[in-house]
Amino acid sequence: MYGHVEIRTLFFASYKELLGTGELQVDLPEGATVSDLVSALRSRGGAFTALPTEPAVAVNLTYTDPTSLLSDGDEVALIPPVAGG
Amino acid sequence: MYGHVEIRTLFFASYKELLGTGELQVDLPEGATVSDLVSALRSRGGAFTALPTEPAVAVNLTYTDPTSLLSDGDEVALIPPVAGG
Amino acid sequence: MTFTAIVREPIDPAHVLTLIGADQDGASLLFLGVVRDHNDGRSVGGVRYDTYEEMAAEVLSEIVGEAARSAGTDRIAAVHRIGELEVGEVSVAIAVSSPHRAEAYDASRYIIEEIKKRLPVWKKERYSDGAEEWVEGRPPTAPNTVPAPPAGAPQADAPQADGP
Amino acid sequence: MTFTAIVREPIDPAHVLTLIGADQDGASLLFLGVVRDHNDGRSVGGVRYDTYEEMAAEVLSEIVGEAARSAGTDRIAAVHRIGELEVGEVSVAIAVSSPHRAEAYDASRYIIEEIKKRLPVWKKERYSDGAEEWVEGRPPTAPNTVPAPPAGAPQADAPQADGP
Repeated sequence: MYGHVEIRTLFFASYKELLGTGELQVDLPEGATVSDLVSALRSRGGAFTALPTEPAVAVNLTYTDPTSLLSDGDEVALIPPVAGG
Repeated sequence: MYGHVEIRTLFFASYKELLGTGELQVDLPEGATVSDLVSALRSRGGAFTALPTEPAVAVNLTYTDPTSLLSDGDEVALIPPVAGG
Repeated sequence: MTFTAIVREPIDPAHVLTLIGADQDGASLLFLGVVRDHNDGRSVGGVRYDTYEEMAAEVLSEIVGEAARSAGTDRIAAVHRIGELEVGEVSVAIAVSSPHRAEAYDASRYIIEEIKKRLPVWKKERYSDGAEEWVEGRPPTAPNTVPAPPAGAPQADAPQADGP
Repeated sequence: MTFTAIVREPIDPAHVLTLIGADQDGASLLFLGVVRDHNDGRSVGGVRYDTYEEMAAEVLSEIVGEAARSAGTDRIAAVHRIGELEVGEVSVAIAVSSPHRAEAYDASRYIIEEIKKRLPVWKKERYSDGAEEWVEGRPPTAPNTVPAPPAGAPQADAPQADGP
Protein backbone atom coordinates (compact mmCIF):
# COMPACT_ATOMS: atom_id res chain seq x y z
CA MET A 1 0.00 0.00 0.00
CA TYR A 2 3.02 2.30 0.13
CA GLY A 3 2.42 5.51 -1.79
CA HIS A 4 -1.35 5.21 -1.67
CA VAL A 5 -4.16 6.08 0.72
CA GLU A 6 -7.47 4.29 0.71
CA ILE A 7 -10.42 6.53 1.59
CA ARG A 8 -13.86 5.39 2.66
CA THR A 9 -16.07 7.98 0.99
CA LEU A 10 -19.66 8.51 2.14
CA PHE A 11 -22.57 10.19 0.37
CA PHE A 12 -25.81 11.34 1.95
CA ALA A 13 -29.25 12.59 1.01
CA SER A 14 -29.27 14.31 -2.41
CA TYR A 15 -25.67 13.24 -3.13
CA LYS A 16 -26.52 9.64 -2.37
CA GLU A 17 -29.56 9.80 -4.65
CA LEU A 18 -27.52 11.52 -7.36
CA LEU A 19 -24.80 8.87 -7.36
CA GLY A 20 -26.99 5.88 -6.59
CA THR A 21 -24.65 4.83 -3.80
CA GLY A 22 -23.91 5.87 -0.25
CA GLU A 23 -20.31 4.66 -0.09
CA LEU A 24 -17.23 4.23 -2.26
CA GLN A 25 -13.68 3.14 -1.53
CA VAL A 26 -11.33 5.54 -3.31
CA ASP A 27 -7.60 5.04 -3.85
CA LEU A 28 -5.48 8.16 -3.99
CA PRO A 29 -1.77 8.87 -4.09
CA GLU A 30 -0.16 9.65 -0.76
CA GLY A 31 -0.29 13.38 -0.10
CA ALA A 32 -3.77 13.72 -1.56
CA THR A 33 -6.02 16.37 -0.06
CA VAL A 34 -9.77 16.59 0.42
CA SER A 35 -9.85 18.68 -2.71
CA ASP A 36 -8.00 15.97 -4.66
CA LEU A 37 -10.59 13.42 -3.54
CA VAL A 38 -13.41 15.60 -4.83
CA SER A 39 -11.59 16.06 -8.16
CA ALA A 40 -11.03 12.33 -8.43
CA LEU A 41 -14.71 11.70 -7.83
CA ARG A 42 -15.86 14.31 -10.36
CA SER A 43 -13.47 12.95 -12.97
CA ARG A 44 -15.32 9.65 -12.92
CA GLY A 45 -17.85 11.31 -15.22
CA GLY A 46 -21.57 10.74 -15.41
CA ALA A 47 -23.52 11.73 -12.33
CA PHE A 48 -20.25 12.41 -10.50
CA THR A 49 -19.74 15.56 -12.56
CA ALA A 50 -22.85 17.00 -10.88
CA LEU A 51 -21.09 17.04 -7.51
CA PRO A 52 -20.11 20.54 -6.40
CA THR A 53 -16.45 21.45 -6.95
CA GLU A 54 -16.20 22.46 -3.29
CA PRO A 55 -18.72 20.49 -1.28
CA ALA A 56 -18.66 20.63 2.50
CA VAL A 57 -16.60 17.70 3.70
CA ALA A 58 -16.16 15.94 7.01
CA VAL A 59 -13.08 13.83 7.68
CA ASN A 60 -13.53 11.35 10.49
CA LEU A 61 -16.73 13.08 11.68
CA THR A 62 -15.33 16.63 11.69
CA TYR A 63 -15.88 19.40 9.13
CA THR A 64 -12.59 19.85 7.34
CA ASP A 65 -10.89 22.24 4.97
CA PRO A 66 -10.42 21.33 1.25
CA THR A 67 -6.65 21.61 1.71
CA SER A 68 -6.49 19.00 4.49
CA LEU A 69 -4.26 16.02 3.82
CA LEU A 70 -5.92 12.62 3.80
CA SER A 71 -4.57 9.59 5.61
CA ASP A 72 -5.02 5.97 4.79
CA GLY A 73 -8.27 4.68 6.26
CA ASP A 74 -9.91 8.09 6.64
CA GLU A 75 -13.68 8.23 6.49
CA VAL A 76 -14.63 11.17 4.31
CA ALA A 77 -18.21 12.34 3.96
CA LEU A 78 -19.51 14.78 1.38
CA ILE A 79 -22.10 16.85 3.23
CA PRO A 80 -24.97 18.42 1.25
CA PRO A 81 -26.46 21.64 2.59
CA VAL A 82 -27.98 20.69 5.97
CA ALA A 83 -31.65 21.01 6.90
CA GLY A 84 -32.13 19.71 10.40
CA GLY A 85 -34.29 21.11 13.17
CA MET B 1 -75.44 59.80 49.48
CA TYR B 2 -75.36 63.00 47.39
CA GLY B 3 -72.00 64.71 47.66
CA HIS B 4 -70.18 61.56 48.72
CA VAL B 5 -68.59 58.56 47.05
CA GLU B 6 -68.18 55.25 48.79
CA ILE B 7 -65.04 53.37 47.80
CA ARG B 8 -64.32 49.71 48.36
CA THR B 9 -60.61 49.75 49.12
CA LEU B 10 -58.51 46.58 48.87
CA PHE B 11 -55.10 45.77 50.33
CA PHE B 12 -52.84 42.90 49.35
CA ALA B 13 -49.69 41.14 50.45
CA SER B 14 -47.40 43.41 52.51
CA TYR B 15 -50.04 46.19 52.65
CA LYS B 16 -52.61 43.75 53.95
CA GLU B 17 -50.21 42.52 56.62
CA LEU B 18 -49.23 46.07 57.51
CA LEU B 19 -52.83 47.19 58.03
CA GLY B 20 -54.17 43.93 59.41
CA THR B 21 -57.04 44.03 56.94
CA GLY B 22 -57.62 43.33 53.26
CA GLU B 23 -60.59 45.62 52.74
CA LEU B 24 -62.04 48.92 53.94
CA GLN B 25 -65.06 50.96 52.89
CA VAL B 26 -63.96 54.59 52.60
CA ASP B 27 -66.29 57.59 52.29
CA LEU B 28 -64.94 60.56 50.35
CA PRO B 29 -66.41 63.82 49.08
CA GLU B 30 -67.58 63.81 45.49
CA GLY B 31 -64.76 64.83 43.20
CA ALA B 32 -62.16 62.91 45.19
CA THR B 33 -59.24 61.44 43.28
CA VAL B 34 -57.11 58.34 43.78
CA SER B 35 -54.57 60.59 45.44
CA ASP B 36 -57.21 61.92 47.86
CA LEU B 37 -58.09 58.37 48.83
CA VAL B 38 -54.47 57.60 49.62
CA SER B 39 -54.19 60.80 51.70
CA ALA B 40 -57.37 59.92 53.56
CA LEU B 41 -56.01 56.47 54.34
CA ARG B 42 -52.63 57.77 55.53
CA SER B 43 -54.32 60.38 57.72
CA ARG B 44 -55.92 57.59 59.74
CA GLY B 45 -52.60 57.37 61.55
CA GLY B 46 -50.96 54.29 63.03
CA ALA B 47 -49.92 51.65 60.48
CA PHE B 48 -51.67 53.62 57.73
CA THR B 49 -48.93 56.25 57.82
CA ALA B 50 -46.54 53.56 56.60
CA LEU B 51 -48.36 53.34 53.25
CA PRO B 52 -46.45 54.97 50.40
CA THR B 53 -47.60 58.45 49.44
CA GLU B 54 -47.95 57.31 45.84
CA PRO B 55 -48.63 53.59 45.77
CA ALA B 56 -49.58 51.89 42.52
CA VAL B 57 -53.36 51.81 42.36
CA ALA B 58 -55.89 49.91 40.31
CA VAL B 59 -59.43 51.20 39.93
CA ASN B 60 -61.92 48.55 38.88
CA LEU B 61 -59.10 46.14 37.91
CA THR B 62 -57.08 48.62 35.84
CA TYR B 63 -53.89 50.46 36.80
CA THR B 64 -54.86 54.08 37.21
CA ASP B 65 -53.28 57.49 37.59
CA PRO B 66 -53.25 59.25 41.00
CA THR B 67 -55.22 62.14 39.47
CA SER B 68 -58.13 59.93 38.36
CA LEU B 69 -61.53 60.85 39.73
CA LEU B 70 -63.29 58.23 41.81
CA SER B 71 -66.92 57.28 41.39
CA ASP B 72 -69.33 55.90 43.93
CA GLY B 73 -68.93 52.12 44.18
CA ASP B 74 -65.45 51.99 42.69
CA GLU B 75 -63.21 49.14 43.76
CA VAL B 76 -59.76 50.55 44.42
CA ALA B 77 -56.77 48.33 45.14
CA LEU B 78 -53.43 49.48 46.48
CA ILE B 79 -50.86 47.36 44.64
CA PRO B 80 -47.50 46.65 46.32
CA PRO B 81 -44.50 46.09 44.06
CA VAL B 82 -45.33 42.93 42.11
CA ALA B 83 -43.32 39.70 42.17
CA GLY B 84 -45.04 37.14 39.98
CA GLY B 85 -43.51 34.70 37.58
CA MET C 1 -57.68 30.58 20.77
CA THR C 2 -55.50 31.85 23.57
CA PHE C 3 -55.90 30.42 27.07
CA THR C 4 -55.05 32.10 30.37
CA ALA C 5 -55.73 31.09 33.95
CA ILE C 6 -54.82 31.81 37.55
CA VAL C 7 -54.92 28.45 39.33
CA ARG C 8 -54.45 27.01 42.80
CA GLU C 9 -53.76 23.41 41.77
CA PRO C 10 -50.37 22.15 40.57
CA ILE C 11 -49.62 22.98 36.93
CA ASP C 12 -49.12 20.01 34.60
CA PRO C 13 -46.66 21.14 31.89
CA ALA C 14 -47.65 18.35 29.52
CA HIS C 15 -51.27 19.44 29.76
CA VAL C 16 -50.37 23.07 29.03
CA LEU C 17 -48.56 21.88 25.90
CA THR C 18 -51.77 20.24 24.67
CA LEU C 19 -53.47 23.66 24.68
CA ILE C 20 -51.33 24.93 21.80
CA GLY C 21 -50.09 23.61 18.47
CA ALA C 22 -51.72 23.61 15.07
CA ASP C 23 -50.90 21.96 11.75
CA GLN C 24 -49.35 25.16 10.44
CA ASP C 25 -46.99 25.48 13.41
CA GLY C 26 -43.36 24.40 13.13
CA ALA C 27 -42.27 25.52 16.58
CA SER C 28 -43.60 25.15 20.10
CA LEU C 29 -42.02 26.69 23.16
CA LEU C 30 -42.85 25.95 26.78
CA PHE C 31 -41.49 28.17 29.53
CA LEU C 32 -41.76 27.03 33.14
CA GLY C 33 -41.04 29.22 36.13
CA VAL C 34 -40.01 26.97 38.99
CA VAL C 35 -39.55 27.62 42.71
CA ARG C 36 -35.83 27.48 43.32
CA ASP C 37 -33.99 26.64 46.50
CA HIS C 38 -32.24 29.97 46.93
CA ASN C 39 -32.72 33.68 46.42
CA ASP C 40 -30.31 36.50 47.16
CA GLY C 41 -28.00 34.08 48.90
CA ARG C 42 -30.66 32.70 51.26
CA SER C 43 -31.83 29.12 51.31
CA VAL C 44 -35.51 28.93 50.34
CA GLY C 45 -37.79 26.14 51.56
CA GLY C 46 -40.94 27.21 49.76
CA VAL C 47 -43.01 30.20 48.72
CA ARG C 48 -46.53 31.52 48.94
CA TYR C 49 -48.00 33.48 46.06
CA ASP C 50 -50.84 35.90 46.78
CA THR C 51 -52.83 37.64 44.10
CA TYR C 52 -55.61 40.06 43.36
CA GLU C 53 -57.29 37.36 41.44
CA GLU C 54 -59.88 39.18 39.33
CA MET C 55 -57.33 41.74 38.24
CA ALA C 56 -54.59 39.17 37.64
CA ALA C 57 -56.94 37.27 35.33
CA GLU C 58 -57.56 40.48 33.36
CA VAL C 59 -53.92 41.51 33.20
CA LEU C 60 -52.70 38.06 32.17
CA SER C 61 -55.27 38.02 29.40
CA GLU C 62 -54.17 41.48 28.23
CA ILE C 63 -50.51 40.47 28.18
CA VAL C 64 -51.22 37.34 26.18
CA GLY C 65 -53.42 39.31 23.80
CA GLU C 66 -50.59 41.76 23.15
CA ALA C 67 -48.13 38.92 22.51
CA ALA C 68 -50.61 37.21 20.20
CA ARG C 69 -51.16 40.30 18.08
CA SER C 70 -47.46 41.02 17.89
CA ALA C 71 -46.33 37.47 17.11
CA GLY C 72 -49.16 36.66 14.73
CA THR C 73 -50.21 33.51 16.55
CA ASP C 74 -53.17 32.85 18.81
CA ARG C 75 -51.82 29.48 19.96
CA ILE C 76 -50.75 30.73 23.36
CA ALA C 77 -51.49 29.43 26.84
CA ALA C 78 -50.34 31.10 30.06
CA VAL C 79 -51.11 29.81 33.55
CA HIS C 80 -49.95 31.26 36.88
CA ARG C 81 -50.31 29.31 40.08
CA ILE C 82 -50.96 30.90 43.47
CA GLY C 83 -50.93 29.55 47.02
CA GLU C 84 -48.24 27.50 48.74
CA LEU C 85 -45.52 26.01 46.52
CA GLU C 86 -42.56 23.83 47.38
CA VAL C 87 -39.11 23.99 45.78
CA GLY C 88 -39.26 22.44 42.33
CA GLU C 89 -42.95 23.20 41.77
CA VAL C 90 -44.06 25.15 38.71
CA SER C 91 -45.33 28.68 39.43
CA VAL C 92 -45.95 29.75 35.85
CA ALA C 93 -46.23 27.99 32.50
CA ILE C 94 -46.24 29.75 29.14
CA ALA C 95 -46.74 27.78 25.94
CA VAL C 96 -46.61 29.30 22.47
CA SER C 97 -46.67 27.73 19.04
CA SER C 98 -46.18 29.46 15.70
CA PRO C 99 -45.21 28.64 12.13
CA HIS C 100 -41.61 29.81 12.68
CA ARG C 101 -39.52 29.72 15.82
CA ALA C 102 -38.59 33.41 16.10
CA GLU C 103 -42.17 34.42 16.88
CA ALA C 104 -42.55 31.71 19.51
CA TYR C 105 -39.37 32.81 21.32
CA ASP C 106 -40.35 36.48 21.12
CA ALA C 107 -43.88 35.95 22.39
CA SER C 108 -42.76 33.64 25.20
CA ARG C 109 -40.17 36.10 26.43
CA TYR C 110 -42.53 39.05 26.13
CA ILE C 111 -45.15 37.32 28.26
CA ILE C 112 -42.83 36.36 31.11
CA GLU C 113 -41.22 39.81 31.19
CA GLU C 114 -44.61 41.53 31.28
CA ILE C 115 -45.87 39.16 33.97
CA LYS C 116 -42.98 40.27 36.12
CA LYS C 117 -43.76 43.92 35.43
CA ARG C 118 -47.50 44.01 35.78
CA LEU C 119 -49.23 40.91 37.06
CA PRO C 120 -50.69 41.64 40.51
CA VAL C 121 -49.04 38.67 42.20
CA TRP C 122 -46.84 38.75 45.30
CA LYS C 123 -44.41 36.21 46.61
CA LYS C 124 -43.53 35.45 50.22
CA GLU C 125 -40.46 33.29 50.66
CA ARG C 126 -40.07 30.84 53.50
CA TYR C 127 -36.40 30.37 54.44
CA SER C 128 -34.82 27.31 55.92
CA ASP C 129 -34.37 29.14 59.25
CA GLY C 130 -38.15 29.50 59.49
CA ALA C 131 -38.25 33.23 58.69
CA GLU C 132 -40.63 34.49 56.02
CA GLU C 133 -40.37 37.59 53.89
CA TRP C 134 -42.18 39.27 51.02
CA VAL C 135 -39.93 39.32 48.01
CA GLU C 136 -39.12 42.86 47.06
CA GLY C 137 -40.91 43.25 43.77
CA ARG C 138 -41.10 46.05 41.26
CA PRO C 139 -43.53 48.93 41.16
CA PRO C 140 -46.07 47.77 38.60
CA THR C 141 -46.05 49.54 35.26
CA ALA C 142 -48.91 52.01 35.00
CA PRO C 143 -51.06 51.68 31.87
CA ASN C 144 -49.92 54.93 30.27
CA THR C 145 -46.33 53.79 30.49
CA VAL C 146 -46.88 50.24 29.31
CA PRO C 147 -44.52 49.83 26.37
CA ALA C 148 -46.10 48.77 23.12
CA PRO C 149 -45.58 45.10 22.35
CA PRO C 150 -42.70 44.43 19.97
CA ALA C 151 -43.76 45.67 16.57
CA GLY C 152 -42.97 44.15 13.21
CA ALA C 153 -44.79 40.85 13.14
CA PRO C 154 -48.08 40.54 11.33
CA GLN C 155 -51.14 41.43 13.33
CA ALA C 156 -53.15 38.44 14.32
CA ASP C 157 -56.79 38.08 15.04
CA ALA C 158 -56.46 36.84 18.58
CA PRO C 159 -59.75 36.11 20.26
CA GLN C 160 -59.54 35.72 24.01
CA ALA C 161 -60.81 32.58 25.58
CA ASP C 162 -59.82 32.81 29.15
CA GLY C 163 -60.20 29.70 31.15
CA PRO C 164 -61.49 29.31 34.66
CA MET D 1 -25.11 16.28 32.97
CA THR D 2 -26.13 17.19 29.47
CA PHE D 3 -28.00 14.66 27.35
CA THR D 4 -28.05 14.40 23.56
CA ALA D 5 -29.43 11.78 21.21
CA ILE D 6 -30.32 11.07 17.62
CA VAL D 7 -33.40 8.85 17.75
CA ARG D 8 -35.72 7.00 15.42
CA GLU D 9 -38.68 6.64 17.80
CA PRO D 10 -41.20 9.40 18.49
CA ILE D 11 -39.98 12.05 20.94
CA ASP D 12 -41.97 12.39 24.16
CA PRO D 13 -41.69 16.06 25.22
CA ALA D 14 -42.72 15.32 28.81
CA HIS D 15 -39.93 12.79 29.07
CA VAL D 16 -37.36 15.23 27.71
CA LEU D 17 -38.44 17.69 30.42
CA THR D 18 -37.66 15.10 33.07
CA LEU D 19 -34.01 15.08 31.90
CA ILE D 20 -33.43 18.62 33.14
CA GLY D 21 -34.23 20.68 36.22
CA ALA D 22 -32.43 20.99 39.51
CA ASP D 23 -33.29 22.58 42.83
CA GLN D 24 -31.26 25.66 42.02
CA ASP D 25 -33.10 26.23 38.72
CA GLY D 26 -35.87 28.81 38.51
CA ALA D 27 -36.53 28.49 34.78
CA SER D 28 -37.03 25.61 32.36
CA LEU D 29 -37.52 26.01 28.66
CA LEU D 30 -38.62 23.35 26.19
CA PHE D 31 -38.36 23.99 22.46
CA LEU D 32 -40.08 21.63 20.06
CA GLY D 33 -39.56 21.62 16.32
CA VAL D 34 -42.67 20.20 14.72
CA VAL D 35 -43.41 19.04 11.17
CA ARG D 36 -45.74 21.64 9.71
CA ASP D 37 -48.28 21.24 6.96
CA HIS D 38 -46.73 23.70 4.54
CA ASN D 39 -43.40 25.03 3.33
CA ASP D 40 -42.70 27.66 0.71
CA GLY D 41 -46.37 27.70 -0.19
CA ARG D 42 -46.62 23.94 -0.81
CA SER D 43 -48.81 21.61 1.16
CA VAL D 44 -46.66 19.10 3.07
CA GLY D 45 -47.95 15.66 4.00
CA GLY D 46 -44.87 14.45 5.84
CA VAL D 47 -41.10 14.46 5.86
CA ARG D 48 -38.16 12.11 6.00
CA TYR D 49 -35.03 13.06 7.88
CA ASP D 50 -31.75 11.42 6.88
CA THR D 51 -28.56 11.78 8.84
CA TYR D 52 -24.90 10.90 9.05
CA GLU D 53 -25.60 9.44 12.41
CA GLU D 54 -22.17 9.08 14.01
CA MET D 55 -21.27 12.63 13.03
CA ALA D 56 -24.65 14.07 14.00
CA ALA D 57 -24.25 12.58 17.46
CA GLU D 58 -20.84 14.27 17.77
CA VAL D 59 -21.98 17.63 16.42
CA LEU D 60 -25.11 17.74 18.59
CA SER D 61 -23.02 16.99 21.62
CA GLU D 62 -20.54 19.76 20.68
CA ILE D 63 -23.32 22.30 20.21
CA VAL D 64 -24.88 21.45 23.56
CA GLY D 65 -21.47 21.62 25.22
CA GLU D 66 -20.92 25.11 23.83
CA ALA D 67 -24.33 26.25 25.06
CA ALA D 68 -23.72 24.71 28.48
CA ARG D 69 -20.40 26.49 28.92
CA SER D 70 -21.82 29.79 27.76
CA ALA D 71 -25.01 29.66 29.82
CA GLY D 72 -23.41 28.20 32.90
CA THR D 73 -25.82 25.29 33.17
CA ASP D 74 -25.36 21.61 32.40
CA ARG D 75 -29.07 20.87 32.66
CA ILE D 76 -29.59 20.60 28.92
CA ALA D 77 -31.13 17.85 26.82
CA ALA D 78 -31.32 17.88 23.02
CA VAL D 79 -32.86 15.13 20.92
CA HIS D 80 -33.24 15.02 17.14
CA ARG D 81 -35.45 12.46 15.48
CA ILE D 82 -34.75 10.97 12.08
CA GLY D 83 -36.78 8.77 9.75
CA GLU D 84 -40.36 9.26 8.54
CA LEU D 85 -42.44 11.89 10.35
CA GLU D 86 -46.02 12.99 9.87
CA VAL D 87 -47.35 16.52 10.19
CA GLY D 88 -47.56 17.45 13.87
CA GLU D 89 -44.78 15.10 14.97
CA VAL D 90 -41.80 16.43 16.90
CA SER D 91 -38.51 16.47 14.97
CA VAL D 92 -36.36 18.09 17.62
CA ALA D 93 -36.69 18.77 21.36
CA ILE D 94 -34.38 21.03 23.33
CA ALA D 95 -34.81 21.39 27.08
CA VAL D 96 -32.75 23.73 29.24
CA SER D 97 -33.02 24.70 32.87
CA SER D 98 -31.02 27.35 34.70
CA PRO D 99 -31.26 29.48 37.84
CA HIS D 100 -32.48 32.50 35.86
CA ARG D 101 -34.55 32.63 32.69
CA ALA D 102 -32.23 34.67 30.46
CA GLU D 103 -29.66 31.87 30.29
CA ALA D 104 -32.31 29.27 29.47
CA TYR D 105 -33.69 31.34 26.59
CA ASP D 106 -30.20 32.11 25.26
CA ALA D 107 -29.01 28.50 25.41
CA SER D 108 -32.19 27.16 23.84
CA ARG D 109 -32.01 29.59 20.95
CA TYR D 110 -28.29 29.01 20.43
CA ILE D 111 -28.80 25.26 20.18
CA ILE D 112 -31.59 25.37 17.61
CA GLU D 113 -29.76 27.95 15.48
CA GLU D 114 -26.56 25.89 15.51
CA ILE D 115 -28.47 22.69 14.72
CA LYS D 116 -29.75 24.40 11.61
CA LYS D 117 -26.26 25.54 10.68
CA ARG D 118 -24.21 22.43 11.34
CA LEU D 119 -26.07 19.25 12.21
CA PRO D 120 -25.62 16.74 9.36
CA VAL D 121 -29.31 16.08 8.91
CA TRP D 122 -31.29 16.38 5.70
CA LYS D 123 -35.00 16.69 5.14
CA LYS D 124 -37.06 15.38 2.25
CA GLU D 125 -40.58 16.72 2.06
CA ARG D 126 -43.50 14.74 0.76
CA TYR D 127 -46.14 16.98 -0.79
CA SER D 128 -49.84 16.35 -1.01
CA ASP D 129 -49.55 15.82 -4.78
CA GLY D 130 -47.23 12.87 -4.14
CA ALA D 131 -44.02 14.62 -5.20
CA GLU D 132 -40.98 14.49 -2.93
CA GLU D 133 -38.08 16.93 -2.69
CA TRP D 134 -35.00 17.50 -0.60
CA VAL D 135 -35.40 20.75 1.29
CA GLU D 136 -32.79 23.21 0.16
CA GLY D 137 -30.62 23.53 3.23
CA ARG D 138 -27.61 25.64 4.03
CA PRO D 139 -23.96 24.87 3.40
CA PRO D 140 -22.81 23.64 6.79
CA THR D 141 -20.52 25.94 8.72
CA ALA D 142 -16.94 24.73 8.51
CA PRO D 143 -15.15 24.42 11.84
CA ASN D 144 -12.77 27.31 11.27
CA THR D 145 -15.69 29.61 10.62
CA VAL D 146 -17.90 28.38 13.43
CA PRO D 147 -18.63 31.48 15.47
CA ALA D 148 -17.51 31.17 19.06
CA PRO D 149 -20.41 30.63 21.40
CA PRO D 150 -21.47 33.78 23.16
CA ALA D 151 -18.97 34.47 25.90
CA GLY D 152 -20.58 34.83 29.28
CA ALA D 153 -23.07 37.50 28.35
CA PRO D 154 -26.49 36.67 26.97
CA GLN D 155 -26.15 35.92 23.31
CA ALA D 156 -28.20 37.67 20.72
CA ASP D 157 -28.16 35.52 17.65
CA ALA D 158 -29.86 36.83 14.56
CA PRO D 159 -33.22 35.14 14.19
CA GLN D 160 -33.29 32.95 11.11
CA ALA D 161 -36.24 33.04 8.84
CA ASP D 162 -36.04 29.42 7.75
CA GLY D 163 -37.85 26.49 9.25
CA PRO D 164 -39.23 26.15 12.75
